[in-house]
Formats: sequence, structure tokens, C-alpha cells
Amino acid sequence: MSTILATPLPIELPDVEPLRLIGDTGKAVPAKQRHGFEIPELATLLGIYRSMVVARRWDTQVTALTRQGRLSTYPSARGQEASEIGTVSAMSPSDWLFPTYRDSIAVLTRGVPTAEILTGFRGDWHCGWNPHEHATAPQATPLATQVLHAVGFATAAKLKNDPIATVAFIGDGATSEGDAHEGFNFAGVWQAPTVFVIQNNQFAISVPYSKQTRARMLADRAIGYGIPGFHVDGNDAAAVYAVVTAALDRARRGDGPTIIECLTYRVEPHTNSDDPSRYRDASEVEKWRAKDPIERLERYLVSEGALNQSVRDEISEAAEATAKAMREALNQEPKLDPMELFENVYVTKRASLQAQQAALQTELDLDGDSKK
Amino acid sequence: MSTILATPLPIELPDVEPLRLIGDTGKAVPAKQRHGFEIPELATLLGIYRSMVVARRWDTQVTALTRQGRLSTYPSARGQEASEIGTVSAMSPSDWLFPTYRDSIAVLTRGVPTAEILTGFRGDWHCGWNPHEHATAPQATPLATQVLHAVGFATAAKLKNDPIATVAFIGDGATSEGDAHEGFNFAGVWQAPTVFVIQNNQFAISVPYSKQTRARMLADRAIGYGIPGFHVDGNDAAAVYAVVTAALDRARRGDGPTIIECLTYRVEPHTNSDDPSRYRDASEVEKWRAKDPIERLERYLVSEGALNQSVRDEISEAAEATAKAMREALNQEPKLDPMELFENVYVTKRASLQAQQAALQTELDLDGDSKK
Amino acid sequence: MNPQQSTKSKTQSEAKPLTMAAALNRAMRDALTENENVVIFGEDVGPLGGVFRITDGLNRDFGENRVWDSPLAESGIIGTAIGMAMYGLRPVVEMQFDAFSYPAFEQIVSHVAKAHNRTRGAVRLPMVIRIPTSGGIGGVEHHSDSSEAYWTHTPGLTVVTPSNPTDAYSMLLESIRSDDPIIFLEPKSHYWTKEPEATELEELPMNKARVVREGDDVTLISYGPTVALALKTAELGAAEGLSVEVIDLRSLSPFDDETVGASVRKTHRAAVLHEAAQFGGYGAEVAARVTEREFYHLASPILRITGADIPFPAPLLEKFYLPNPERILTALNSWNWED
Amino acid sequence: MNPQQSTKSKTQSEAKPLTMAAALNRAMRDALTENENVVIFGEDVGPLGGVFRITDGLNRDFGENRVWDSPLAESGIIGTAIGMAMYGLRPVVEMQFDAFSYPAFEQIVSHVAKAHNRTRGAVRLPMVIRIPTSGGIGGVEHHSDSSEAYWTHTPGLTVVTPSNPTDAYSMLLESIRSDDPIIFLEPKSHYWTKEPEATELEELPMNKARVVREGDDVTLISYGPTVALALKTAELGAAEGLSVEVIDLRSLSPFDDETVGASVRKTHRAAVLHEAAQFGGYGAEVAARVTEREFYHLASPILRITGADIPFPAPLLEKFYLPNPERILTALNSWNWED
Ligand SMILES: Cc1ncc(C[n+]2csc(CCOP(=O)(O)OP(=O)(O)O)c2C)c(N)n1
Ligand SMILES: Cc1ncc(C[n+]2csc(CCOP(=O)(O)OP(=O)(O)O)c2C)c(N)n1
Ligand SMILES: [Mg+2]
Ligand SMILES: [Mg+2]
Repeated sequence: MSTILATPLPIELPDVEPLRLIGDTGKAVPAKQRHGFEIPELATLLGIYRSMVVARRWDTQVTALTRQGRLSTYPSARGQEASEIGTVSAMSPSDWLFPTYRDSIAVLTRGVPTAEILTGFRGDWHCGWNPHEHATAPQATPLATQVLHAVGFATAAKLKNDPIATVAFIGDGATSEGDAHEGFNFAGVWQAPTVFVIQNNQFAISVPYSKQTRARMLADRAIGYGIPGFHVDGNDAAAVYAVVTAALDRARRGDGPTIIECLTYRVEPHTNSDDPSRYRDASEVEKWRAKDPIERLERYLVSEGALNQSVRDEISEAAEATAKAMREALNQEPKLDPMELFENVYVTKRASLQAQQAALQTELDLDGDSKK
Repeated sequence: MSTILATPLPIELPDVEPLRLIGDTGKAVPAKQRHGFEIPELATLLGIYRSMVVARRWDTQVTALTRQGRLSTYPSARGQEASEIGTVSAMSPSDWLFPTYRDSIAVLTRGVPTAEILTGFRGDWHCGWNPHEHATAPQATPLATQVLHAVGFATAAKLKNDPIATVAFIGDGATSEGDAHEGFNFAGVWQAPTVFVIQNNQFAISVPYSKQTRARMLADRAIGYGIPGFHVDGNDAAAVYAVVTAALDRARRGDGPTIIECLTYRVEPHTNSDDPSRYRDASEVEKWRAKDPIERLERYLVSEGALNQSVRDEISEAAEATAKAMREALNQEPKLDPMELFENVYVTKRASLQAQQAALQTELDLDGDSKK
Repeated sequence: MNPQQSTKSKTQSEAKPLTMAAALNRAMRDALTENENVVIFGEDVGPLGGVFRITDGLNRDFGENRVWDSPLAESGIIGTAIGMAMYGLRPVVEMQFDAFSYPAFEQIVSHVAKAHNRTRGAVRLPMVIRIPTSGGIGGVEHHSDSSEAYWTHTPGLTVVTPSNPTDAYSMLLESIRSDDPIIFLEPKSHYWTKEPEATELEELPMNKARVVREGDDVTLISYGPTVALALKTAELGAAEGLSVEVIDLRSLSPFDDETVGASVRKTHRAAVLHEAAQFGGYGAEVAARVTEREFYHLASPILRITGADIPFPAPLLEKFYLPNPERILTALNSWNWED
Repeated sequence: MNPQQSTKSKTQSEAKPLTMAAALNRAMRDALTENENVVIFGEDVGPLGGVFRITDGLNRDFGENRVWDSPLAESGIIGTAIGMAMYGLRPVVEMQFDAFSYPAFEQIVSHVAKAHNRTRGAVRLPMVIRIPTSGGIGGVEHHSDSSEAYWTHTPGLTVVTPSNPTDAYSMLLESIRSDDPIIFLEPKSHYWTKEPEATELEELPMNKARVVREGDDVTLISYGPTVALALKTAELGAAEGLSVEVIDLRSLSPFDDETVGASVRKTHRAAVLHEAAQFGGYGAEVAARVTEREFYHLASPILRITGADIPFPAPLLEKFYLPNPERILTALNSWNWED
């Protein structure tokens, strides 16, 4: 065949709606529009729903306490629960997650204890958990850098015939960084078992998608790396779960990486110190609040008879318990040991650092004395 | 329409042959396979042919003298003349070219004097010409960086309603760098009047295309930036010229950037210090030598009756004259003034640098004295 | 309009800004007004006015063609600014924090710094790279780096940093008017510090250091965020009978050997302060060059009072890392004052 | 097999390499053999064996799963190496030249240097970043940078550089075995210098400096490409009656204060040599720290004899830039030798 791509693209590519399995109103999408994907089983969806509700409650609590100044900063993922939880629910515990600052609720769902997640945002240390313990890398701040770590990790596993996969979250804004491109391309060439989940929440701080790229959709990037790309309704947990599951299976089968774009929306400010009134209409936010991913899944589960009052109560309790644990974790005075600053800069101890450590200790001792 | 790209890509995209207007054997491609492009007029093609022959002779001469150790290094573009010259022939003198180390013959065709091109390769200074005089940026060595310069320059022109466009050359290997991605994406968002000409010569030093990317073709990248992408036979000067011309028109009309992939082959070693026997078969090189872009165009011109003996003679003479001028340029002792090392580090003079300059002058004076 | 004609002092006196943030904003506003080739772009510098609001209102008042949001890619921002500067514009770009300039390191070191030299002066790159620098605001990881040593070691770059609103205004305007590319480091912990009403600083070209407090016993060499620290130390020192001369370098590259040398020849002792790690930090250059030039005037070695050789700590621990007046005085007392 | 069990000296003595290139190749070969977690990748390091042929034959002998060509992207190389090291591999990657490591600056500074500290020691990144460094081979622009000051100023990085084949072998092997990430700078102008037959250097851990020639009058502090230069200067000096002690630092970070301090306390004078620009160069740290510690033992200020504060020159001009023995001796004569 000798057709050619030698014409301006808008002519070539069809309009595309993001894949969804459950519609806005909580109704199942007709089978022929599901593009071969199946709605996950009710038990699975109920588990996801539960995690989403818990996550929302936790996120709300953290946001509130951050406004009170109890945390140094917190980027909320409110409204993105379907993307966040749909994704990690599809992972096995031994798959590694490479999250960003935005993805605390995904990290929470992976089982990392609240106090360990808050360490970074409260500011007692940069990363609070042991990544090896939870198969979850530190939340990356330098944008897009984690994409490459995920590819390298996955490639190492592949070289060792270790049947795990990695998942990297990345935001729409961060896809503009060179590292995102390099990561997608390396993964394609090396057929790394990695799933890239782009959470297109349509803003990078104040910058809207339209100023970020002229791409119809970010899933289109996949074409340029010779790997599959999916454009998914990021507020439909069922679709996210189904597509990530398929991509992880593919990765584990040795068929390489996948890019999945989850189209969603950042309903909260970028972080507590942001002021969205400067760059977007409140009405747009309201429109998206109305597309709440938790409500959508809830309606579906209710209509399928999978969510009765006792389950609801149980989930509410779990959510409240999580919020309470969160508050308690924050009430614990952080254990701050300035001497630790010098402990792990290197594996191999350095005399010069030990001297600097000793000097600080002397200073603190003197200070303590002078205050007596 | 709601078709979806949510399936593995090989299923979605058709096989693609690069666009060609003149076939391997020098015959015009049937009109219906030209995808709307016209074969340029004979006079235009004759001009391009002439430049290609001159460029080949010049390149051969430089390569020979480099082997003799007369130049510090020289990356030959032999076999890529259709891409190089087809591209710059489509540019107007006020359009800016952003070339790489590989593109000396394009720079030559832009009218930069031989001696000024050789400055960098001989090693008397980094760049030998005044970019503003020739609307030609220095040949970039740090890969892909020039792509961004071209986009910025074009954007500035657009802001000033200056109807020029820019062209950036980039190699297949360099497209893997983050800067290539950032450049394509910025250009898309800003609708910069820039044409990106990817010379896919199938090698990055020793690394073949297959280890560089899993993309079917590099033109596919364009889809992910929402801009047009063309996959062109890079050994067909007519096709390169026609597509670049269309892209430049588009850019000047305000319709934004275009990516053009010219599929060609690096028949020479990467530079004089390379040893291709370590990584590719001589037979592959021979196969591509047989697809020589100059011969192809020559056959076409001959068959169209546009190339008689007197024109041939004139072109040969011009080529020989260029080679001679090249040898002569190289026979001129380079004018080396170590004091110049300190002159242009800053626009604003610095006392500390002037002191370092004076110290070197003293050293050289003493040295001179001691040698008397 | 020739940008050089409007005098800095006039524009400035019209409305003296109170905070450094306001001063920087006014400098950009005046630059945009006086020269139509000035453009401002970067991450969030448009409608939001930057995460620190330093470009507040500029997009509204000058429009999308003069002040706009770019895609999120620092190498892209610097690389395209280079192209614009080649064309003849005067781009002023913002890196959101020091650590987020690192993706642009190649463009800055291999092109911004070298284009003029590479082309024997034919290509000028009049551009300003604004970087909110250093710690002191409890920023999470990657938000408190001090990157000056990377830039100052790179020939071809000019690196300046203001410590007060008056300088912030005049130095930024001078940077935008300069035909050299400038790295402009803004000490973010001082964005909201107000100029003391009483202060009437003299105008000074940005390549000159300023003696901000005179003293006889020791020269404290500071810049950007450590100038206020040095002044505070001087106050404390005075109470203990130590007469401290404080220098605000203002320009890190070039270095004002004259002003610093004169001070050290008077006091015979010096210390340099910065937040960055000590090893290979900017203070090493200061100590080395001042010692080279004034060795026989020095009664004791030049001290470096700096951050430790560790990554910048998490918010709640930064106070143990950042130099403080007590630490500085203790260090000064470590000298053999009998000499 | 526990990598620590194989003794370096044994492996090495089996076939003593003659050139630094061969020594480095052998170190990687031995590392690949002794530890199956060692992998090597980068641009052209596979079938070609690298543009300097330092990985010659390794792809052939260990296969594509151990030694392979990556796509052409330095940030990609470092970023994926980080992921591999997190997994438990020991990647050894090559940046083709110093200037081409700059695209990876963010990955190196914000991740390689910080991952262990960030995770309180939970994540180790045992990786080696090999960089052919410095000039002297008439390389065109961007092929002769000396980037050591950027790395040594970054806490969390270990930076070493050999000056001879014996050290090249043992230091590279030690680097690959180290659990810290190492920046390994290879002085490209010495790749093909042969080890003098007579030399039988003692094994020394890579964090120790080496006195390569003893002397009484002055300490010349050198590393990588300037060690040979220092030795040549010492020869010339001897002819003029100047007794020069030459130190090869080997490790730039950490710095061996003991060895250098002992020498300076003996000679009372010191100079540091490097190719990089002087301003904020590594020599500034050496001069500053040695002065801090040995001020009262110094008869004159520590000199820095280095490249000028200009971009590295084009091939035909580099001889005017690079320090040479005459320049060094002239500089030493500038001291007041009466003191
Ligand atoms: C390399 C780098 N540049 C800039 C920043 C500052 N920054 C933090 S978040 C952010 C916006 C990111 O947007 P996006 O990728 O869409 O993720 P989102 O915050 O929407 O989840 C920016 C600019 C950074 N962290 N890293
Ligand atoms: C940032 C950077 N990394 C590495 C190099 C070294 N290098 C020079 S040319 C080259 C291969 C480039 O291949 P390609 O882009 O295909 O261009 P070609 O040489 O084939 O024209 C490499 C790796 C460089 N110049 N810049
Ligand atoms: Mg976003
Ligand atoms: Mg190529």
C-alpha cells in the first residue's frame, strides 16, 4: 500500500472522543462504543469506588489543614480520583509507581502510611517513605524527570526477566518537557514494560492546554514513538482501570509501553498558594465539578445494585477514619534531627561532612547552653 | 464523528512510502502518485542540479583534504545533496537557515564563502561568517539546540510582521533529544513560521535508525504537535524542493510550522575519524550509492532535454572552480590572533579579561624575545 | 525611542517602589514601555503574573504579543529566547526556580554564554534570565537552590543579584538594556521586604559593589539574600565591640576587585557569606581572588560562612542550614585576633 | 559472587594495560565479568566501542543485554540509568564529551546527586557517569570543556579523575563497585599516553591524593590532564634549581585535605593547575580551603594557573589557552621569594 501522510494532518485524522465505559450520568456506554474494552466487574469497581471516596476525604482534609498553614504546601488531586485510583487499582503490588507531587492519593492507595506521605509536604524531610517497601518512587517535583526513571526501572526488570511493570504519572504541562519525549522514545526502542499515564487536567498552574500544545490530544504523541496511545475519559474510573489493565498486561507480555491520556480537570487551585481567579472562569470549574468522577461511579454502582446503605456507611466510616488518622499524623510533632542532614548525602562517609556535622552539633549545644 | 485512536497503532496507520516526484531511475512519477505536488520547472531543477554538482565537488575536495590532515574534522554530506540543496534552493535569501555541522554544502549554497565555512573545521575560529550577512546561523554542534533557535527567530519575525520564515536542519539521531521535541511543540503552539527538515540519513554516528526510535517514520512526530508532517524521498531533489516550498509558503501565510522528513543515507563515515566497518555492511552503503541523488536528477534532466553538453561543461567548470577556490582558501595561512580570544566574550569590556589578555601578550612578547 | 535616553533615576523617582517585587515589576514595565523590542515570556508569567506575581499586570497592560505564557519547558524557553535575541528582540524570561533552570543548562552554557564569542561579535544576545534564587521561605525540595556558582564559572555570562528594592529596579533595567545576556538572580526571601523609608541609596552601575555599612575590623562580603544577614550581624557585632564593614557585591560576575580590595586593605580580615553549599561555591572564588590580591594585607585567612555541603534541607530543617548572625560571629571569633 | 572479593591488584597484574584507554576498557571488562548487575550503555558505546573506542569489544563479548547503544539523548541516558540503579543494576554510562552532559544536568544535579539523601538512605544509585574531559586534542567547539567545577559544587556527587593507566584501571573499578554515584572524568588527551614501563604505582583508594614527585620549594596541585604538565614543569624547575612537589589529586570531591596540607606545610607555597576557566573554577576551592587550613604556613598566596575566563578556543588557538610549563614557572617566579 502506498498511501501517504504527506498532507496537513487535520485532513487525515478523524475527530476523537475519549474512551468511556460509563457515561457522565452513570450509565453504561453501549457495547459497540466501548472499542473492545469491557466494563470491569462490580466488585472491582466497588473497590475502586471505596478508594476514591477515602482518597477524596483524605485530600479534603489535607487541603483544609494546608489552608490553616499546617503544611508547607499541598497540590490537591480533587476531581482526578478516577485517573489516580483507576490507575493504581490496576497495578499489582510489585509493579512500581513513579508519581508526581500531584499524586498523593495514588500513593495513599498504594498503602503508604499518611504520616510518610505528609513528611514532604509538612517539610520534615523530602521523602517520607522507603520506596523499596512500597514499590513507589518518591513524588517527583522536577517535571517529567520521573518518566525516565520509570523507563529505566522497567528496562532493568525486563533485563532480569522480572515480570513487573512500571507506571509513570505525568501532567499535561510536563509533557512539554524534553524528558517526557526522551522517556517515551527510549521506552519505545527498548520496549520497556512501562505505562505512561498522562493526567491531562487541562492546566499547568495557570497555563491552559491550548497554550501548552497544539496537539489534538496528547495520546497522539504515541504515534511518533511507534507505541499505542489511548485517549481516555479521565473521570471514568471504569475506563481508566480497563485501559491501564490492558496496558499493564501488554507490558508484562513483553509487548512494550503504552501512553494513556486521561482527560480530566483540576478543580482546585494548583496548590494552596495559587489564585485561579486570575486565569480561569469559575463557571468552567463548576462545569467540571458537575462531572464529578465519584458521583458518576456511584450512580453506576447504585443503578447496578452494588451499593447499598450498609456499604455506603462502611465506606464513609473508612473515609472518616482515614481523615482522622491524617489529622492525628499531623498532630504528631515531627521528629527533626538536624544531624540527619549529614547522614545520607553519601553512602561512603566523608570526613569533611562529619566535621560540618560536628560543627553544627557544637553550635546547637552552645545555643542550648546559652538558653539555659 | 467519534472514531477513536484507542487501539494499538499499527492497526490504525497505513503503510507509507516516502513522497517522490522523480523515481530512482530518473523517470517522473505518475501524477496521481504525486499527492498534489508538481514537479518543479526545468529551469528550477537545473539550478538545483548545478548547485548539487558544485556541492558534491566541494564536499569531495574537503573530504580529501581532511584525510590529509589539513582540516581538524569534516562531516561529509555526500549522498544527501538532494535534501541539503533541495531545501535551501526553496528558501528566499531573507529566510534564515539554522544548519548543523553536517550541512556545510547547504551553507555553501546559501552563498557563504568557502574560507568562512572552513574556519570552523580548520579550527581558526568557531564560526567563520557573520550570520546576519548571510541569514545563516552558525552550524550547531550541540544536537537539536538549533531547532529552538529557529523557532524563536521565526516567532520574533512573526511578532514584527516580518514575512520571513526559518528552516532548521536536524538529523535522525538528534530528534531523540529533548530540544527537538520542545522546538516542535513550541512551534506548534506559537504557529511559528518554521520548517523543520529532518535529514534521516539512517545513522547517528554508529547508531542505526532502529535503535534510535520505534517510530514508523519521523514525520509521524508531527501528529503529536498538531502540525503537518511530510515523509519525503530525501534523494529526490524535486520532491524535497516542492515540499519545502509548500511548507515555506504555508509558514509565510501564517499557517505555522511543518515537519519534513527526508529519507536519505549517509554514505560517508560520520566524520574522518569514524570507522563504519564496525557497525554496517559495505553492501548497504553500495546499495545507497547506487541511488545517487545527482544521477537521478541528471537522468531526468537529460530525458527532458534540459541538460546538453555545453551546460554540463559549464557546470563542471563551475564545480572545478569551486574546488580550486576551496584548495586556495585552505592554502591561505589562517590569520590567528590570540588576542582576539578575549575580545568578544562580552559586549561590555571587563577589566579582568583585559588583564588576562595583557598577561598573554606579555608572555608572547617574552617568548618572541627569547626566540630572537 | 532610544532606550539609553530615558534616565533611570527619573523614571524611578516618579513612584518609588516599596518592595523588591514591586521594584522588579516596575523595571519591566518601564523597559516594555521604553523599548518595543522588549518581550517577556515564561511559565505562568502571563495572566497569573508569575508564581511570585513579579510580572503582575504586564500581560494585561502590554498584551499577548509582549508578555505571554510559554509551554512548560525551560530549554525551550531559553532556546527560543536565543532565537528572538538573534532577531533583535530583548527577551526577559523567567525560570520559576533555580532548580528548574537546570533543564536549560545546555542552552545557557553552550549557547547563551558563547554566541557572541563564537561569531566574533556578530551575534549579540541581549536577554535577561530572571531566576528567583535561594531559600529562606520554607520551600519544598528543589525550590531553594542557589545556582550562582554554576553560572559564574561560565565565561560569557554576566551574573548580578540585587539585595534591595532600589537596586532591584535599577539593576533589572540596566540588565534589560545591556547588550550582553544577563543572569539576574532574585533573592526570593526578600521579594516582600520593604525598603526602609529612610533609605536613599545612590544610583550605582550594576557592575559595582556597594559598601552598605562601614567598619574597621572585618569585611563581610555578601550578596542577594545574605546582605540583610550581614547587616544584622554587623549590628550584633557592634554591640560586642566589633566594627564590621558590609559589602553588597551586586555583581557576581564581573567581580568588583577594587571595592572589595580597598575594604580588605583597611580591615585586614574578611569573610564571605552565601547560602549555597561551600565546596566549590561562589565564596571559594571570592576567598581565592581576594587572597591572591591582598595576601600581604590579610591578618587571617578569609572565612567562608555558607551552607553546608549537603542538598538544601526540607522546610522545617532549613534554619539549621542557613547561616545566621550567631554562627557568623562565632566564626569570626575563631580567628586569632592577636595577630 | 561478591564483587568485593576479587582483589583489584590481582586482576590488574594479570595483564597490565599500557594505555589509559586499554586500562579503562579492562576495568569495565573485569567489572562486567565480576558482577552481572553491571551494564554499560550510551551513545555509540556498542559495536563502535565509543568514539574513543574505550568500550571496544565489550558489546561483542558481553552481548546486547549488557552493553548497548542507547538513543541519542543524554538526559534520557542518565534518567534511565537512575531507574536501573534504583532497581539494583550498576549502570556505567558514557557522555560523549563534557559539553554533551549538559542536557543531563537536571537529572544529575536534581536526582543522581540527591536520591540517597532524599530517601534517607533507602534508595542507592550505584552508577558511574564516564565523561571524556578537557582539551589538548584540537577538538572543535564543545569538545574540550572541563566541567568539573559544576559537578564538584554539587553535594551528593563524588568526582574522580585518573591521570595514568594504573589509576584509570583501579579507580574505574572502584567507582563501579561503589554504592555512590560517581562522576568519572577521563582526560581525553591522555587516552593514548602509555604508562612508562618503569612505573610501578602503588594501589591507592580513589579518595586519596598522590604525591607523584617530591620536592621542597613549592607544591603543584594537579589532576587529570594537568598532572603530566606539572611533572614536566617540575623537571624544568629542577634545572633552574626549583624543587617542585607534584600532587595528583585523583579525587576532586572529596578533597584529600591531609595529603595536600602536609605538602603545603612542608613547602609553604602552592599553586593549583587546571584547564577550566579560572573564575569559580575548581582551583578556587583548592586555593580557598588550603588557605583556610594552612594560612599561617603559607609564605605567599596560592596561585591558580588555569585556563582564561573565556570559552574554550578553536583548535588552532588552544595552545594559547592551555597552561604550559613556561607559564607556570613564570607565575611561580611572580611570588616574592624573599619572604
Ligand atoms: C522542571 C520544572 N519546571 C517547573 C516546575 C514548576 N512547576 C511545578 S508544577 C508546574 C505545573 C505542572 O503542570 P502539569 O504537568 O499539567 O501538572 P499538574 O500540576 O496540572 O498536575 C510547574 C510549572 C517544576 N516543578 N519543574
Ligand atoms: C548534545 C549532543 N550529544 C552528542 C553529540 C555528539 N554527536 C555529534 S554528531 C552525533 C550523531 C548525530 O546523528 P544525527 O542527528 O543522525 O545526524 P548526522 O550526523 O547523521 O547528520 C553525535 C552523537 C553532540 N554533538 N551533541
Ligand atoms: Mg496539568
Ligand atoms: Mg543521521
